[in-house]
Amino acid sequence: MSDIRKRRVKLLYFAWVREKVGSGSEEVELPPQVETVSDLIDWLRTRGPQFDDAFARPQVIRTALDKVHVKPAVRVAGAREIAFFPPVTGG
Amino acid sequence: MSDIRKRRVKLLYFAWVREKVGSGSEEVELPPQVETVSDLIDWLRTRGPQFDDAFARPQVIRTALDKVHVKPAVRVAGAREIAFFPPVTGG
Amino acid sequence: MAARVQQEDFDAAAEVAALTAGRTDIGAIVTFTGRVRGGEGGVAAMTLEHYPGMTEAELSRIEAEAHSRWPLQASLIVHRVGELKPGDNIVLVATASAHRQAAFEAAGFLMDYLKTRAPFWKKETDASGNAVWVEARQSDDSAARRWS
Amino acid sequence: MAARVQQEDFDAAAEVAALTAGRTDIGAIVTFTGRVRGGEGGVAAMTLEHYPGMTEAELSRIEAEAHSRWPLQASLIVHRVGELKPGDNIVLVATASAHRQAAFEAAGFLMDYLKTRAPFWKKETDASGNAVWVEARQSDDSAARRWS
Repeated sequence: MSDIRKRRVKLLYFAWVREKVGSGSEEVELPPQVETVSDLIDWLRTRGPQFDDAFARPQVIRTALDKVHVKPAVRVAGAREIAFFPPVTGG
Repeated sequence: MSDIRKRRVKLLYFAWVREKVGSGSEEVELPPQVETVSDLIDWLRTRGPQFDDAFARPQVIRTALDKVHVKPAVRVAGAREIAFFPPVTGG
Repeated sequence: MAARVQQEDFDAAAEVAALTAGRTDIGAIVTFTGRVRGGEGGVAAMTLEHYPGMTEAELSRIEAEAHSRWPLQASLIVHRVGELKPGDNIVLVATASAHRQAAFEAAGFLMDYLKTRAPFWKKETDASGNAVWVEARQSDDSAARRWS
Repeated sequence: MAARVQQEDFDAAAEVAALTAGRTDIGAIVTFTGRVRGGEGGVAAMTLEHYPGMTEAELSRIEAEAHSRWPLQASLIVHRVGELKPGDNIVLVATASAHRQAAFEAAGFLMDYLKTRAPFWKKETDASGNAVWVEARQSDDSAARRWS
Protein backbone atom coordinates (compact mmCIF):
# COMPACT_ATOMS: atom_id res chain seq x y z
CA MET A 1 0.00 0.00 0.00
CA SER A 2 2.67 2.50 0.98
CA ASP A 3 4.71 1.54 -2.10
CA ILE A 4 1.78 2.29 -4.40
CA ARG A 5 1.09 5.65 -2.73
CA LYS A 6 4.68 6.69 -3.38
CA ARG A 7 4.27 6.06 -7.10
CA ARG A 8 1.45 8.62 -7.38
CA VAL A 9 2.86 11.92 -8.64
CA LYS A 10 1.62 15.25 -9.84
CA LEU A 11 2.84 16.14 -13.33
CA LEU A 12 3.04 19.78 -14.40
CA TYR A 13 3.49 21.14 -17.94
CA PHE A 14 4.48 24.69 -18.88
CA ALA A 15 4.68 26.93 -21.96
CA TRP A 16 4.54 25.03 -25.29
CA VAL A 17 4.78 21.67 -23.49
CA ARG A 18 1.52 22.58 -21.73
CA GLU A 19 -0.05 23.73 -25.00
CA LYS A 20 0.92 20.54 -26.84
CA VAL A 21 -0.14 18.24 -24.00
CA GLY A 22 -3.38 20.19 -23.75
CA SER A 23 -3.33 20.43 -19.96
CA GLY A 24 -1.29 22.17 -17.25
CA SER A 25 -1.31 19.37 -14.68
CA GLU A 26 -2.50 15.86 -13.90
CA GLU A 27 -2.06 13.14 -11.28
CA VAL A 28 -0.64 9.82 -12.49
CA GLU A 29 0.43 6.45 -11.15
CA LEU A 30 3.94 5.72 -12.39
CA PRO A 31 4.34 2.23 -13.93
CA PRO A 32 7.08 0.00 -12.48
CA GLN A 33 9.47 0.38 -15.43
CA VAL A 34 9.79 4.18 -14.88
CA GLU A 35 12.96 4.72 -12.84
CA THR A 36 14.48 7.92 -14.24
CA VAL A 37 13.26 11.19 -15.74
CA SER A 38 14.25 9.79 -19.11
CA ASP A 39 12.13 6.67 -18.53
CA LEU A 40 9.22 8.85 -17.53
CA ILE A 41 9.44 10.83 -20.77
CA ASP A 42 9.55 7.58 -22.77
CA TRP A 43 6.43 6.35 -20.98
CA LEU A 44 4.58 9.67 -21.38
CA ARG A 45 5.11 9.50 -25.16
CA THR A 46 3.15 6.24 -25.26
CA ARG A 47 0.10 7.95 -23.76
CA GLY A 48 -1.22 9.51 -26.98
CA PRO A 49 -0.27 11.61 -30.02
CA GLN A 50 -0.35 14.92 -28.10
CA PHE A 51 2.23 13.52 -25.61
CA ASP A 52 4.29 11.99 -28.40
CA ASP A 53 4.37 15.41 -30.08
CA ALA A 54 5.12 17.39 -26.90
CA PHE A 55 8.06 15.15 -25.95
CA ALA A 56 9.26 14.40 -29.51
CA ARG A 57 12.55 16.26 -28.90
CA PRO A 58 13.65 15.26 -25.38
CA GLN A 59 16.81 17.41 -25.72
CA VAL A 60 14.68 20.59 -25.49
CA ILE A 61 12.65 19.37 -22.52
CA ARG A 62 13.73 20.53 -19.06
CA THR A 63 12.59 18.78 -15.89
CA ALA A 64 12.18 19.79 -12.23
CA LEU A 65 11.61 17.31 -9.36
CA ASP A 66 9.83 18.98 -6.47
CA LYS A 67 10.78 22.41 -7.88
CA VAL A 68 14.50 21.68 -8.39
CA HIS A 69 16.16 21.40 -11.84
CA VAL A 70 17.33 17.83 -12.59
CA LYS A 71 19.06 15.98 -15.44
CA PRO A 72 17.30 13.19 -17.44
CA ALA A 73 19.32 10.46 -15.68
CA VAL A 74 18.03 11.40 -12.22
CA ARG A 75 15.73 8.84 -10.52
CA VAL A 76 12.17 9.96 -9.89
CA ALA A 77 11.52 7.77 -6.82
CA GLY A 78 10.13 9.83 -3.93
CA ALA A 79 9.21 12.90 -6.00
CA ARG A 80 5.72 14.29 -5.41
CA GLU A 81 5.73 16.86 -8.21
CA ILE A 82 7.47 16.53 -11.59
CA ALA A 83 7.41 19.44 -14.02
CA PHE A 84 8.27 19.50 -17.74
CA PHE A 85 8.99 22.68 -19.68
CA PRO A 86 11.09 24.22 -22.47
CA PRO A 87 14.41 25.98 -21.75
CA VAL A 88 13.54 29.09 -19.71
CA THR A 89 13.36 32.55 -21.31
CA GLY A 90 12.76 35.04 -18.51
CA GLY A 91 14.67 38.21 -17.64
CA MET B 1 56.21 90.59 -28.97
CA SER B 2 53.93 87.76 -30.16
CA ASP B 3 56.54 85.24 -28.97
CA ILE B 4 56.50 86.73 -25.49
CA ARG B 5 52.67 86.75 -25.35
CA LYS B 6 52.60 83.04 -26.22
CA ARG B 7 54.82 82.26 -23.23
CA ARG B 8 52.29 83.70 -20.76
CA VAL B 9 50.24 80.89 -19.29
CA LYS B 10 47.72 80.39 -16.54
CA LEU B 11 48.77 77.75 -14.01
CA LEU B 12 46.14 75.92 -11.96
CA TYR B 13 46.70 73.76 -8.87
CA PHE B 14 44.21 71.32 -7.36
CA ALA B 15 43.76 69.24 -4.17
CA TRP B 16 46.96 68.84 -2.14
CA VAL B 17 49.06 70.45 -4.87
CA ARG B 18 46.93 73.58 -4.38
CA GLU B 19 47.25 73.37 -0.58
CA LYS B 20 51.04 72.98 -0.70
CA VAL B 21 51.55 75.73 -3.30
CA GLY B 22 49.23 77.95 -1.24
CA SER B 23 47.23 79.16 -4.24
CA GLY B 24 44.77 77.79 -6.77
CA SER B 25 45.97 79.71 -9.80
CA GLU B 26 48.45 82.23 -11.09
CA GLU B 27 49.67 83.74 -14.37
CA VAL B 28 53.34 83.24 -15.21
CA GLU B 29 55.81 83.98 -17.99
CA LEU B 30 57.55 80.75 -18.95
CA PRO B 31 61.37 81.09 -19.11
CA PRO B 32 63.05 80.03 -22.40
CA GLN B 33 64.46 76.75 -21.05
CA VAL B 34 60.93 75.35 -20.31
CA GLU B 35 59.99 73.17 -23.28
CA THR B 36 58.11 70.23 -21.76
CA VAL B 37 55.78 69.60 -18.82
CA SER B 38 58.75 68.01 -17.08
CA ASP B 39 60.88 71.15 -17.64
CA LEU B 40 58.04 73.27 -16.26
CA ILE B 41 57.89 71.21 -13.06
CA ASP B 42 61.68 71.51 -12.66
CA TRP B 43 61.44 75.28 -13.04
CA LEU B 44 58.45 75.59 -10.67
CA ARG B 45 60.45 73.80 -7.96
CA THR B 46 63.06 76.62 -8.07
CA ARG B 47 60.40 79.21 -7.22
CA GLY B 48 60.37 78.63 -3.45
CA PRO B 49 60.12 75.98 -0.73
CA GLN B 50 56.34 75.57 -1.08
CA PHE B 51 56.76 74.75 -4.79
CA ASP B 52 59.73 72.49 -4.08
CA ASP B 53 57.57 70.62 -1.55
CA ALA B 54 54.45 70.43 -3.78
CA PHE B 55 56.42 69.01 -6.73
CA ALA B 56 58.93 66.93 -4.72
CA ARG B 57 57.51 63.67 -6.14
CA PRO B 58 56.88 64.36 -9.85
CA GLN B 59 55.67 60.75 -10.34
CA VAL B 60 52.48 61.55 -8.38
CA ILE B 61 51.80 64.81 -10.22
CA ARG B 62 49.33 64.72 -13.11
CA THR B 63 49.16 67.47 -15.72
CA ALA B 64 46.50 68.80 -18.10
CA LEU B 65 47.22 71.20 -20.99
CA ASP B 66 44.12 73.18 -21.87
CA LYS B 67 41.95 70.65 -20.01
CA VAL B 68 43.40 67.51 -21.63
CA HIS B 69 45.52 64.94 -19.76
CA VAL B 70 49.17 64.91 -20.97
CA LYS B 71 52.38 63.02 -20.15
CA PRO B 72 55.47 64.79 -18.68
CA ALA B 73 57.34 64.64 -22.02
CA VAL B 74 54.70 66.68 -23.86
CA ARG B 75 55.75 70.17 -25.02
CA VAL B 76 53.94 73.09 -23.42
CA ALA B 77 54.30 75.52 -26.36
CA GLY B 78 50.93 77.02 -27.30
CA ALA B 79 49.09 76.00 -24.12
CA ARG B 80 47.09 78.74 -22.42
CA GLU B 81 46.17 76.85 -19.27
CA ILE B 82 48.31 74.25 -17.51
CA ALA B 83 46.91 72.40 -14.48
CA PHE B 84 48.76 70.29 -11.90
CA PHE B 85 47.03 67.83 -9.58
CA PRO B 86 47.34 64.48 -7.80
CA PRO B 87 45.96 61.26 -9.35
CA VAL B 88 42.18 61.65 -9.48
CA THR B 89 39.92 60.02 -6.87
CA GLY B 90 36.32 60.68 -7.95
CA GLY B 91 33.47 58.24 -8.43
CA MET C 1 17.74 39.55 0.21
CA ALA C 2 14.35 39.29 -1.41
CA ALA C 3 12.82 37.82 -4.57
CA ARG C 4 9.28 38.49 -5.76
CA VAL C 5 7.10 37.55 -8.71
CA GLN C 6 4.16 39.82 -9.47
CA GLN C 7 1.76 40.94 -12.19
CA GLU C 8 1.78 44.63 -11.23
CA ASP C 9 4.51 47.06 -12.27
CA PHE C 10 7.35 47.93 -9.89
CA ASP C 11 8.83 51.28 -8.93
CA ALA C 12 12.59 50.75 -9.21
CA ALA C 13 13.34 53.92 -7.22
CA ALA C 14 11.06 53.00 -4.32
CA GLU C 15 12.44 49.44 -4.28
CA VAL C 16 16.04 50.68 -4.11
CA ALA C 17 15.15 53.30 -1.50
CA ALA C 18 13.58 50.60 0.70
CA LEU C 19 16.62 48.37 0.17
CA THR C 20 19.12 50.97 1.34
CA ALA C 21 17.07 53.12 3.74
CA GLY C 22 18.98 54.36 6.78
CA ARG C 23 22.18 52.53 5.83
CA THR C 24 25.49 54.35 5.56
CA ASP C 25 27.67 51.26 5.00
CA ILE C 26 26.69 50.95 1.33
CA GLY C 27 29.14 52.45 -1.15
CA ALA C 28 27.77 51.08 -4.42
CA ILE C 29 24.34 50.23 -5.78
CA VAL C 30 23.81 48.65 -9.19
CA THR C 31 20.38 48.19 -10.74
CA PHE C 32 19.34 46.37 -13.87
CA THR C 33 15.93 46.97 -15.39
CA GLY C 34 14.72 44.84 -18.29
CA ARG C 35 11.91 46.13 -20.50
CA VAL C 36 9.75 44.89 -23.35
CA ARG C 37 11.16 46.20 -26.64
CA GLY C 38 8.74 47.28 -29.33
CA GLY C 39 9.29 48.96 -32.69
CA GLU C 40 11.45 47.44 -35.42
CA GLY C 41 12.54 43.95 -34.40
CA GLY C 42 10.45 44.31 -31.27
CA VAL C 43 7.08 42.92 -30.28
CA ALA C 44 3.47 44.14 -30.10
CA ALA C 45 2.74 42.27 -26.87
CA MET C 46 4.26 39.67 -24.58
CA THR C 47 2.89 37.14 -22.11
CA LEU C 48 5.08 35.84 -19.33
CA GLU C 49 4.24 32.45 -17.82
CA HIS C 50 6.02 31.00 -14.79
CA TYR C 51 6.05 28.02 -12.42
CA PRO C 52 4.58 29.35 -9.16
CA GLY C 53 6.51 28.09 -6.17
CA MET C 54 9.54 26.96 -8.11
CA THR C 55 10.18 30.46 -9.47
CA GLU C 56 10.44 32.01 -6.02
CA ALA C 57 12.53 29.08 -4.76
CA GLU C 58 14.91 29.29 -7.74
CA LEU C 59 15.27 33.08 -7.47
CA SER C 60 16.10 32.70 -3.77
CA ARG C 61 18.69 30.02 -4.55
CA ILE C 62 20.29 32.28 -7.20
CA GLU C 63 20.31 35.20 -4.77
CA ALA C 64 21.86 33.09 -2.00
CA GLU C 65 24.54 31.96 -4.46
CA ALA C 66 25.33 35.62 -5.27
CA HIS C 67 25.65 36.42 -1.56
CA SER C 68 28.03 33.48 -1.09
CA ARG C 69 30.25 34.76 -3.93
CA TRP C 70 30.31 38.53 -3.24
CA PRO C 71 30.15 40.64 -0.06
CA LEU C 72 26.68 42.08 -0.64
CA GLN C 73 24.82 44.17 1.91
CA ALA C 74 21.49 43.89 0.14
CA SER C 75 19.92 42.53 -3.01
CA LEU C 76 16.54 42.35 -4.69
CA ILE C 77 14.92 40.57 -7.60
CA VAL C 78 11.44 41.52 -8.84
CA HIS C 79 10.07 39.77 -11.94
CA ARG C 80 6.73 40.42 -13.57
CA VAL C 81 4.40 37.85 -15.14
CA GLY C 82 1.25 38.14 -17.25
CA GLU C 83 0.49 40.47 -20.17
CA LEU C 84 3.07 43.12 -21.00
CA LYS C 85 3.35 45.80 -23.70
CA PRO C 86 6.35 47.49 -25.35
CA GLY C 87 8.04 49.83 -22.86
CA ASP C 88 6.73 47.88 -19.85
CA ASN C 89 9.14 46.78 -17.15
CA ILE C 90 9.88 43.03 -16.98
CA VAL C 91 12.54 42.59 -14.34
CA LEU C 92 14.46 44.53 -11.70
CA VAL C 93 17.68 43.36 -10.13
CA ALA C 94 19.44 45.49 -7.51
CA THR C 95 22.67 44.84 -5.60
CA ALA C 96 24.31 46.90 -2.85
CA SER C 97 27.87 46.50 -1.60
CA ALA C 98 30.69 48.46 -0.03
CA HIS C 99 32.55 48.47 -3.36
CA ARG C 100 31.53 48.86 -6.98
CA GLN C 101 33.10 45.71 -8.42
CA ALA C 102 31.09 43.39 -6.15
CA ALA C 103 27.84 45.25 -6.92
CA PHE C 104 28.47 45.17 -10.69
CA GLU C 105 29.53 41.53 -10.83
CA ALA C 106 26.72 40.30 -8.58
CA ALA C 107 24.08 42.14 -10.64
CA GLY C 108 25.46 40.63 -13.85
CA PHE C 109 25.56 37.18 -12.25
CA LEU C 110 21.96 37.46 -11.00
CA MET C 111 20.72 38.37 -14.48
CA ASP C 112 22.75 35.66 -16.23
CA TYR C 113 21.56 32.98 -13.80
CA LEU C 114 17.99 34.21 -13.78
CA LYS C 115 17.93 34.02 -17.60
CA THR C 116 19.06 30.38 -17.64
CA ARG C 117 17.55 28.95 -14.42
CA ALA C 118 14.42 30.82 -13.28
CA PRO C 119 11.29 29.11 -14.73
CA PHE C 120 9.79 31.92 -16.81
CA TRP C 121 8.65 31.60 -20.43
CA LYS C 122 7.91 34.43 -22.83
CA LYS C 123 5.32 34.25 -25.57
CA GLU C 124 5.61 37.14 -28.00
CA THR C 125 2.93 38.48 -30.32
CA ASP C 126 4.11 40.39 -33.38
CA ALA C 127 2.32 43.23 -35.21
CA SER C 128 0.36 40.72 -37.36
CA GLY C 129 -0.98 38.94 -34.30
CA ASN C 130 1.22 35.85 -34.61
CA ALA C 131 2.16 34.49 -31.19
CA VAL C 132 5.34 32.44 -30.71
CA TRP C 133 7.18 31.09 -27.71
CA VAL C 134 10.58 32.77 -27.43
CA GLU C 135 13.44 30.32 -27.95
CA ALA C 136 16.25 30.22 -25.41
CA ARG C 137 19.43 31.79 -26.72
CA GLN C 138 22.82 30.09 -26.83
CA SER C 139 24.37 33.41 -25.78
CA ASP C 140 22.47 33.29 -22.48
CA ASP C 141 23.91 29.87 -21.71
CA SER C 142 27.45 31.02 -22.44
CA ALA C 143 26.90 34.18 -20.38
CA ALA C 144 25.87 32.03 -17.41
CA ARG C 145 28.80 29.64 -17.89
CA ARG C 146 31.38 32.40 -17.32
CA TRP C 147 30.46 32.32 -13.62
CA SER C 148 31.00 28.57 -13.12
CA MET D 1 24.24 61.50 -23.77
CA ALA D 2 24.72 63.96 -20.91
CA ALA D 3 27.29 64.63 -18.19
CA ARG D 4 26.73 67.03 -15.29
CA VAL D 5 28.62 68.20 -12.23
CA GLN D 6 26.56 69.66 -9.39
CA GLN D 7 26.52 70.37 -5.65
CA GLU D 8 22.89 69.38 -5.11
CA ASP D 9 21.70 65.79 -4.72
CA PHE D 10 20.24 63.89 -7.67
CA ASP D 11 17.09 61.78 -7.96
CA ALA D 12 18.26 58.62 -9.73
CA ALA D 13 14.69 57.56 -10.55
CA ALA D 14 13.76 60.89 -12.11
CA GLU D 15 17.02 60.97 -14.07
CA VAL D 16 16.42 57.49 -15.49
CA ALA D 17 12.76 58.28 -16.22
CA ALA D 18 13.81 61.38 -18.19
CA LEU D 19 16.46 59.34 -20.03
CA THR D 20 14.04 56.68 -21.23
CA ALA D 21 10.70 58.55 -21.40
CA GLY D 22 8.48 57.54 -24.30
CA ARG D 23 11.00 55.07 -25.71
CA THR D 24 10.07 51.48 -26.45
CA ASP D 25 13.33 50.49 -28.15
CA ILE D 26 15.22 50.14 -24.86
CA GLY D 27 15.48 46.59 -23.50
CA ALA D 28 18.03 47.09 -20.72
CA ILE D 29 18.88 49.87 -18.28
CA VAL D 30 21.80 49.66 -15.87
CA THR D 31 22.41 52.24 -13.16
CA PHE D 32 25.33 52.65 -10.80
CA THR D 33 25.00 54.86 -7.73
CA GLY D 34 28.06 55.60 -5.60
CA ARG D 35 27.57 56.76 -2.01
CA VAL D 36 29.68 58.06 0.89
CA ARG D 37 30.33 55.20 3.31
CA GLY D 38 30.29 55.94 7.03
CA GLY D 39 30.54 53.67 10.06
CA GLU D 40 33.48 51.36 10.66
CA GLY D 41 36.20 52.00 8.09
CA GLY D 42 34.05 54.79 6.71
CA VAL D 43 34.27 58.55 7.03
CA ALA D 44 32.57 61.31 9.04
CA ALA D 45 32.55 63.77 6.14
CA MET D 46 33.92 64.19 2.63
CA THR D 47 34.72 67.14 0.41
CA LEU D 48 34.86 66.72 -3.34
CA GLU D 49 36.93 69.18 -5.35
CA HIS D 50 37.04 69.23 -9.15
CA TYR D 51 38.50 71.11 -12.12
CA PRO D 52 35.57 73.09 -13.56
CA GLY D 53 35.54 72.96 -17.34
CA MET D 54 37.91 70.02 -17.62
CA THR D 55 35.61 67.76 -15.60
CA GLU D 56 32.67 68.24 -17.94
CA ALA D 57 34.93 67.92 -21.00
CA GLU D 58 36.52 64.71 -19.69
CA LEU D 59 33.17 63.15 -18.71
CA SER D 60 31.84 63.91 -22.21
CA ARG D 61 34.94 62.32 -23.79
CA ILE D 62 34.48 59.20 -21.62
CA GLU D 63 30.80 59.03 -22.52
CA ALA D 64 31.54 59.43 -26.26
CA GLU D 65 34.11 56.62 -25.97
CA ALA D 66 31.44 54.35 -24.39
CA HIS D 67 29.02 55.14 -27.24
CA SER D 68 31.71 54.27 -29.80
CA ARG D 69 32.30 50.89 -28.14
CA TRP D 70 28.72 49.76 -27.37
CA PRO D 71 25.35 50.29 -29.09
CA LEU D 72 23.83 52.58 -26.44
CA GLN D 73 20.52 54.35 -26.85
CA ALA D 74 21.08 56.70 -23.94
CA SER D 75 23.55 57.41 -21.16
CA LEU D 76 23.98 59.80 -18.27
CA ILE D 77 26.67 60.77 -15.78
CA VAL D 78 25.91 63.00 -12.78
CA HIS D 79 28.70 63.68 -10.27
CA ARG D 80 28.40 65.76 -7.12
CA VAL D 81 31.02 68.11 -5.65
CA GLY D 82 31.28 69.98 -2.35
CA GLU D 83 30.56 68.77 1.18
CA LEU D 84 29.05 65.29 1.55
CA LYS D 85 28.07 63.13 4.54
CA PRO D 86 27.83 59.35 5.04
CA GLY D 87 24.89 57.97 3.06
CA ASP D 88 24.94 60.87 0.58
CA ASN D 89 24.97 60.14 -3.13
CA ILE D 90 28.25 60.89 -4.95
CA VAL D 91 27.78 59.70 -8.52
CA LEU D 92 25.14 58.29 -10.85
CA VAL D 93 25.89 56.49 -14.09
CA ALA D 94 23.06 55.15 -16.26
CA THR D 95 23.20 53.30 -19.57
CA ALA D 96 20.37 52.13 -21.81
CA SER D 97 20.65 49.64 -24.66
CA ALA D 98 18.63 47.06 -26.57
CA HIS D 99 20.51 44.25 -24.77
CA ARG D 100 21.75 43.71 -21.25
CA GLN D 101 25.39 42.95 -21.98
CA ALA D 102 26.01 46.31 -23.66
CA ALA D 103 24.27 48.19 -20.84
CA PHE D 104 26.24 46.33 -18.14
CA GLU D 105 29.62 46.65 -19.85
CA ALA D 106 29.17 50.31 -20.74
CA ALA D 107 28.17 51.21 -17.16
CA GLY D 108 31.23 49.39 -15.79
CA PHE D 109 33.44 51.10 -18.36
CA LEU D 110 32.06 54.56 -17.52
CA MET D 111 32.73 54.05 -13.81
CA ASP D 112 36.24 52.64 -14.36
CA TYR D 113 37.21 55.47 -16.70
CA LEU D 114 35.59 58.13 -14.55
CA LYS D 115 37.56 56.87 -11.54
CA THR D 116 40.91 57.17 -13.34
CA ARG D 117 40.38 60.13 -15.71
CA ALA D 118 37.76 62.62 -14.45
CA PRO D 119 39.44 65.39 -12.41
CA PHE D 120 37.76 64.93 -9.01
CA TRP D 121 39.59 64.73 -5.68
CA LYS D 122 38.18 63.51 -2.38
CA LYS D 123 39.25 64.85 1.00
CA GLU D 124 37.95 62.69 3.84
CA THR D 125 37.48 63.69 7.46
CA ASP D 126 37.49 60.88 10.03
CA ALA D 127 35.60 60.77 13.35
CA SER D 128 38.50 62.56 15.14
CA GLY D 129 38.36 65.43 12.68
CA ASN D 130 41.52 64.52 10.77
CA ALA D 131 41.23 65.44 7.11
CA VAL D 132 43.26 63.60 4.48
CA TRP D 133 43.27 63.55 0.69
CA VAL D 134 42.23 60.13 -0.56
CA GLU D 135 45.04 58.33 -2.39
CA ALA D 136 44.34 56.86 -5.82
CA ARG D 137 44.10 53.09 -5.74
CA GLN D 138 46.14 50.74 -7.88
CA SER D 139 43.02 48.59 -8.28
CA ASP D 140 41.25 51.47 -10.05
CA ASP D 141 44.07 51.70 -12.59
CA SER D 142 43.96 47.98 -13.28
CA ALA D 143 40.15 48.08 -13.54
CA ALA D 144 40.45 50.80 -16.21
CA ARG D 145 43.19 48.93 -18.08
CA ARG D 146 40.93 45.96 -18.76
CA TRP D 147 39.09 48.09 -21.34
CA SER D 148 42.21 49.12 -23.30
